[in-house]
Amino acid sequence: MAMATTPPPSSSPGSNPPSGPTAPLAIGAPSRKAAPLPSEALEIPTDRLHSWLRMMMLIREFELRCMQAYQEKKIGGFCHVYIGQEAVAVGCLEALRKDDPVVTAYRDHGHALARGMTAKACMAEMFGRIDGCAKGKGGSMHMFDKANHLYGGHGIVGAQTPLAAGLAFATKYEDEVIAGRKNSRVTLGFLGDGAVNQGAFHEAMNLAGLLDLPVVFIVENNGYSMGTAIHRGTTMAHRLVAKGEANGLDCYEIDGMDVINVWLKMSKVIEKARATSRPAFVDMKTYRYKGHSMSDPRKYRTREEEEAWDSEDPVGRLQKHLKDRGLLPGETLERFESEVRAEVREAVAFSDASPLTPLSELYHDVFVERMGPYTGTSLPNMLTGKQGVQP
Amino acid sequence: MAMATTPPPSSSPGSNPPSGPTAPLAIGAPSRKAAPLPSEALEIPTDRLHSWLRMMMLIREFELRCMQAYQEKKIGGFCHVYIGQEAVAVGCLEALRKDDPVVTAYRDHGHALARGMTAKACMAEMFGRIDGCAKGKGGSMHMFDKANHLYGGHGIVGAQTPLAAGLAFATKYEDEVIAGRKNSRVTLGFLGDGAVNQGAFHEAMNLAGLLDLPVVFIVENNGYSMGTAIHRGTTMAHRLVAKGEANGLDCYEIDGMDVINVWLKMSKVIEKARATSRPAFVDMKTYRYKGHSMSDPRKYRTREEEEAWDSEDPVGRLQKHLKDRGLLPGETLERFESEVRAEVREAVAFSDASPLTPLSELYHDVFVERMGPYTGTSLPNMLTGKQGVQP
Amino acid sequence: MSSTATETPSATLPVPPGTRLVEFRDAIREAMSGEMRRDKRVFLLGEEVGEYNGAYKVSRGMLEEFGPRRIIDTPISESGFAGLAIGAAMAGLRPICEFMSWSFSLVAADPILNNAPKMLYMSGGQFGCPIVFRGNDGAGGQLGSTHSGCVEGLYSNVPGMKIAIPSDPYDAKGLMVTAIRDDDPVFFLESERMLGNKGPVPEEQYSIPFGKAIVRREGTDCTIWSWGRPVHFALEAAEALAKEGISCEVIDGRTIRPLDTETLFRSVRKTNALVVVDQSWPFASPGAEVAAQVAHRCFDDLDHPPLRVHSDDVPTPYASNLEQEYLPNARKICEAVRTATYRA
Amino acid sequence: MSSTATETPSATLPVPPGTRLVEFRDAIREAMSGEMRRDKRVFLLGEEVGEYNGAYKVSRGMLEEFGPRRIIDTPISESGFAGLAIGAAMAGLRPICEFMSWSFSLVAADPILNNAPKMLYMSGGQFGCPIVFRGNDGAGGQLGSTHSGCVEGLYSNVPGMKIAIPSDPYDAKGLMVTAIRDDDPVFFLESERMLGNKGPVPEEQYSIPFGKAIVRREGTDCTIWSWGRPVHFALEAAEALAKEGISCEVIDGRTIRPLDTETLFRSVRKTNALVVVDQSWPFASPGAEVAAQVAHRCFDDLDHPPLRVHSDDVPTPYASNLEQEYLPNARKICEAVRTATYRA
Ligand SMILES: Cc1ncc(C[n+]2csc(CCOP(=O)(O)OP(=O)(O)O)c2C)c(N)n1
Ligand SMILES: Cc1ncc(C[n+]2csc(CCOP(=O)(O)OP(=O)(O)O)c2C)c(N)n1
Ligand SMILES: [Mg+2]
Ligand SMILES: [Mg+2]
Repeated sequence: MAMATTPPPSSSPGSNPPSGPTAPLAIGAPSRKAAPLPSEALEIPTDRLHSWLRMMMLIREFELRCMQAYQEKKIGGFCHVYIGQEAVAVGCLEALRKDDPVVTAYRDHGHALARGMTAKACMAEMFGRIDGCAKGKGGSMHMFDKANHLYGGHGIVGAQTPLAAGLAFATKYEDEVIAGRKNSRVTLGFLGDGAVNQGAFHEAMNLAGLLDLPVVFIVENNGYSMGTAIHRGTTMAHRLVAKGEANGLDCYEIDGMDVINVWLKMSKVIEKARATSRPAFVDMKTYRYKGHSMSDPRKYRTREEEEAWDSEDPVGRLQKHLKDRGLLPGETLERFESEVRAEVREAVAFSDASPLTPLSELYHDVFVERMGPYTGTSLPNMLTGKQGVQP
Repeated sequence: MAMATTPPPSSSPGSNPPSGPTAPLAIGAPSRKAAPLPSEALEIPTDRLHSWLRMMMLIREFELRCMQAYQEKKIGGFCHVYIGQEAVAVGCLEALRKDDPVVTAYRDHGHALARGMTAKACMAEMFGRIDGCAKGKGGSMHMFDKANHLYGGHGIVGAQTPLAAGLAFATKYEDEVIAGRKNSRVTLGFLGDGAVNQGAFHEAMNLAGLLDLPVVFIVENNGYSMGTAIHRGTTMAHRLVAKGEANGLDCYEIDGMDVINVWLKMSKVIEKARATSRPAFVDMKTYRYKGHSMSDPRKYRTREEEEAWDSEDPVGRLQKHLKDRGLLPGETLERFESEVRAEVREAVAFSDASPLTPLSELYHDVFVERMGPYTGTSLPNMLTGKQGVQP
Repeated sequence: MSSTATETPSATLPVPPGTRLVEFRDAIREAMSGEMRRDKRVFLLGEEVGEYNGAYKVSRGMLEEFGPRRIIDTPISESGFAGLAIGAAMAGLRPICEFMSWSFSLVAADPILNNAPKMLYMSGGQFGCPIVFRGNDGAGGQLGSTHSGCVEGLYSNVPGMKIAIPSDPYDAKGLMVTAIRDDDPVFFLESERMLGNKGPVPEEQYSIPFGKAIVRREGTDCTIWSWGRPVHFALEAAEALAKEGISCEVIDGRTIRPLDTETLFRSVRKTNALVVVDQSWPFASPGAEVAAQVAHRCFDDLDHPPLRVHSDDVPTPYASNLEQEYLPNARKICEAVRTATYRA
Repeated sequence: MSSTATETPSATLPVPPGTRLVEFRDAIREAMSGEMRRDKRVFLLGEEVGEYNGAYKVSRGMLEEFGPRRIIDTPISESGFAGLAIGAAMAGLRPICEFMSWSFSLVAADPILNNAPKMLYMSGGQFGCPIVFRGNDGAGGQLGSTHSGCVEGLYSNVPGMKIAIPSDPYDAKGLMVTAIRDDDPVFFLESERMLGNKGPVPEEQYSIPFGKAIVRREGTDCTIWSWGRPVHFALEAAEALAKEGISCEVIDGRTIRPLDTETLFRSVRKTNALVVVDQSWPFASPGAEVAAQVAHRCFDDLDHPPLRVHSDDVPTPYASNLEQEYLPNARKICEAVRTATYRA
């Protein structure tokens, strides 16, 4: 007849003040104490570290040019840049095998590039051109890349988390049920901290736990969902792992501003999931340096807070680390800088030059079996489901 | 750079065996060790205990007659009886004030009766008669009773849990925002253990936690959702309170087979919620003695398991408690027996005699503003939204 | 093996002795089991589909044959397991995802409507979703307001998926085979009210093409177009009307999307009158679509405007008498046909 | 104060100098704030409605005026907060529940479709749901497949609720006031594309009755029926067609449910032709409903069958050129009207 009472911590986390004016509730400065990197860090080959740096710089440059192209109205719709979070995508995806599935939310350019999509295909997609990864039909929020096992880019908050469970289910099923060998692949499912509040994520975690799915849910905890500081929208924000623990998942908190740290930790998390075929939950602490999307003046946080996070810049941190170890000569850094600038410039030029997606594409890809060409009429010519037939 | 690893208990809870035949996974015998009731139990007036016993007996008798009426096809649709769980509704609702809102799932006859609905109104509803609590339009799963602050009876698993949060929001808002006084009411939201797997419940808990809502979520943990033993459908089934803790709720495990225990514990839980205006989560251990609905042969559990729970019968337990204390003379028990039998018999006779709901009711209650009488045509006469107008 | 419309035994034809008669629920299972034997990528998931043998016993015995890796009992998490199935389909598996009732699919509306049918499109053709969602649809069993939805009324508005809705065991098997083999998302609507119906069903797997309606009864005075369970009400009405000298052509659409407008228009051009019988609510329904398309394409052939018989435009009542009146039924169909043929 | 249809300034009328011009978004807010001042039971909840002033700035300044107890920022939990709002409405409050986009309401489809509109019915009249769900609906801003839904295509099938869809600031305010005062669930559809549009709006609260369409332009050759944003495309088309000598009567339905069939039929009986312009997908849409009803009730008055202009029957593309072609537009409307009036 046990009565297990678990009162919440005295200042009940995330509960709004019952009345009175809302003071801006900032997530505050980074709580991380710069702990020394473990000795394993020193074993990572320099060219590997260089490739990470170059990729992070590429993403940064790419995103800056996206913002510019958005101002120039070359990119439309919603556009969410990844600046500040580069170490997460790069560190996580570098710890992955090439055929491990990846799925993420709408803030997806960084994942696409780190997963191997060309800057050209990614940029042309946002320019609405035929050479975009999805022929200009998906847009910024829907980066898909089959060759690189990237299953999107999903716009509905949280909706990708059951998909992640499904991808893990599929690889395991393919290995164990169809091929009769041990599961070999791990799925990474990225989500924002705001997505933790979607019921679908809890269902996905429960399913992953029940079915022993090799999936790692990575909460890219940048402290905000749009203008909502995490503790204003999420209970237990000070210990987000409680959400994973409630489903029996392996839970981790990881500093996501240091790519070496991310890679080291995630390598272990991923390999454990691969070996045990058990799901995991990662509270990946990071920060979004820019606004939520292109139209966000960031009034919900202070300049001081933003400045405090500046010193955490993942690109700068890796550069400093390499410089401190004498592994980044000035000319190497300059080469990277000019290379990524050129690569992104070419991506923009390529996208400018790429043809507009032809109107005939409007009617393609609705079904695997094509529905016939665009007929130029507004009458419901698709309703019969036949090859371009007009009754 | 802390790495909080929380590995799940070695036999990962609720995870299905990765392959091989599924052995029937039973929830097993009641784990409760018969702990002595606290001395407070002795302070409860005898007539109060008698009224609880009588109510539990009434529910039991009512449900048995429902089963019979269902066989006789007087009741249609789905019908879920409450036999075995009587102590939960009676103990919880007796700990509540009359104007505290209550909302529950589809296994709702017990809550309706314990909340004050007459057996007549409840039975007539299932008979599809005009004297039913919802004029025969709701049925077994949708018992509503405005006078008794019962907000349904809801058929979609988990859907009532955000409603519970909303009811708590409303009472608090009424008190604090409109009337300018301290919150005075607590909402009880009942759900089954299977409903814990619905994302909506997690959203409801998170909202309740954030908004400091005076709501108590009572998981009537009878070990099964239909044929699914709890650990087959729910991670952390051995420590369900983890789900509440993940949202910073006050969490409790309560033996729900003993009405005195339920009342004592729930009185405290409810009064704490009233005083602090904080939500709570209760893992209320109980057992459903009959099948899920009328067509369930219960092949998913063993006779031994069922028998082990027989001795926990909440009606029998209270009778024994009273007898042991010399508070239940044979004639009192007999009187209760004949009273509840008569009451239910009358409810059946009343329902048999109550007129079928007239066809005109088909078109009423669609909108608060009536839509006019039934016109006897199948043409879409409602589409204009006007008073029975046919263009 | 594929079967054309004309080979299909009609519900009204006498069954030759020795014909293999199979229950609707078993016909669905035969299709699923047959496909699972043929293709290891196919699996079934849903609430109570395994150990419990399915809430409506459609999957009875499948756990025994295929084991728990391919017959997967899920928690009550429609949004989660439908999304899981979609992810699995993107990765190349071919899930059959059971909703115990389509009414419960509303909690999974986002994955099934805003995700699966758009995946191919928004990925520019890269990721299809070969998935079948199936379960009980429609009212009739006194299940009350929240359990009686006809989701075709809501969901058929959405492009990118197909909707099959069989009216007899033969079609149930053939359409389910097609659904599982289809490379796109298919919504397969079963009626719990018909699961016990028996009909002739060949033992082998066969497929019935989508978008091919079947004439259940030939006639000359009025076309009655329907799908699923109300086809039987239409046949009942046609029988009664025949006695009044009104000859009805009853057509079973078999799929709502694609819609076989060819057969539809051909029949209306012959009979010059249409009554569409659709179990969903009237407003913006498949029935409205059929009426609007016929009005458009057969305008000069029509002697009377298309009429529609639906469930009434109110939430589903529990009480049996109200529910029976609420549903489309033979009486309402007869009234509509008499009006459409000016015999009212 | 209530205003009749004829008092309403039409979008095409010149605005007298000194007229108070208000943005669409501000008109909605004026209605909400006005009602919140009048009735303490009214409150607003949704994502980013408070501190952020609304994703589209509709609720700008409301937190300041009404405080955090009545302007409630919610987490991204549409199912949870819509359900919470419904519970609060059952208990007597009058919530305004914002979906940042109606596309996101799919994760809340169960509470908003299977619960709120049925509550009164299944409780036998005991518990109504006086609630307004509102937010951005429809495509046009290159938001891609998952963010561009026209939910009226899906949701209007459901009885028990009302759907208002204003096309200008005046109506936005008047219809919102009516929505908040209504005792039943109201779905209020705004177009993000129009939020910056300005128009004359009186300062005081006024209400526009539901189910009363408004004639935006009188004409004799063809009725163009529409709702919401496409009303402007229809007016653009009418202007162009006038130069060709085709006189169109453009009617703005204002609400989809209830549907003002009286005004609709009256106009069609005058013009003898109908083009309905509906931004949702064609299949089983409100446009199909209008076409079917007109075909039925005005059969003998029609010189040509009703025609429909919709968004194309495909998921919404991102690329701007595709999206513009996908949407109903003046060109498509002109083509349809020419066909309907035999001037093609
Ligand atoms: C179901 C749903 N609700 C609302 C939105 C609108 N929305 C888009 S992004 C966003 C914030 C998400 O924040 P978070 O998950 O923390 O990701 P971040 O933007 O920080 O990467 C919101 C509310 C949406 N896309 N889907
Ligand atoms: C969303 C949804 N999915 C499925 C169902 C079908 N269903 C009705 S009751 C039930 C089992 C619920 O079990 P539990 O919550 O433990 O309640 P209990 O029956 O034990 O009281 C299921 C699956 C439903 N009503 N709603
Ligand atoms: Mg975030
Ligand atoms: Mg249970």
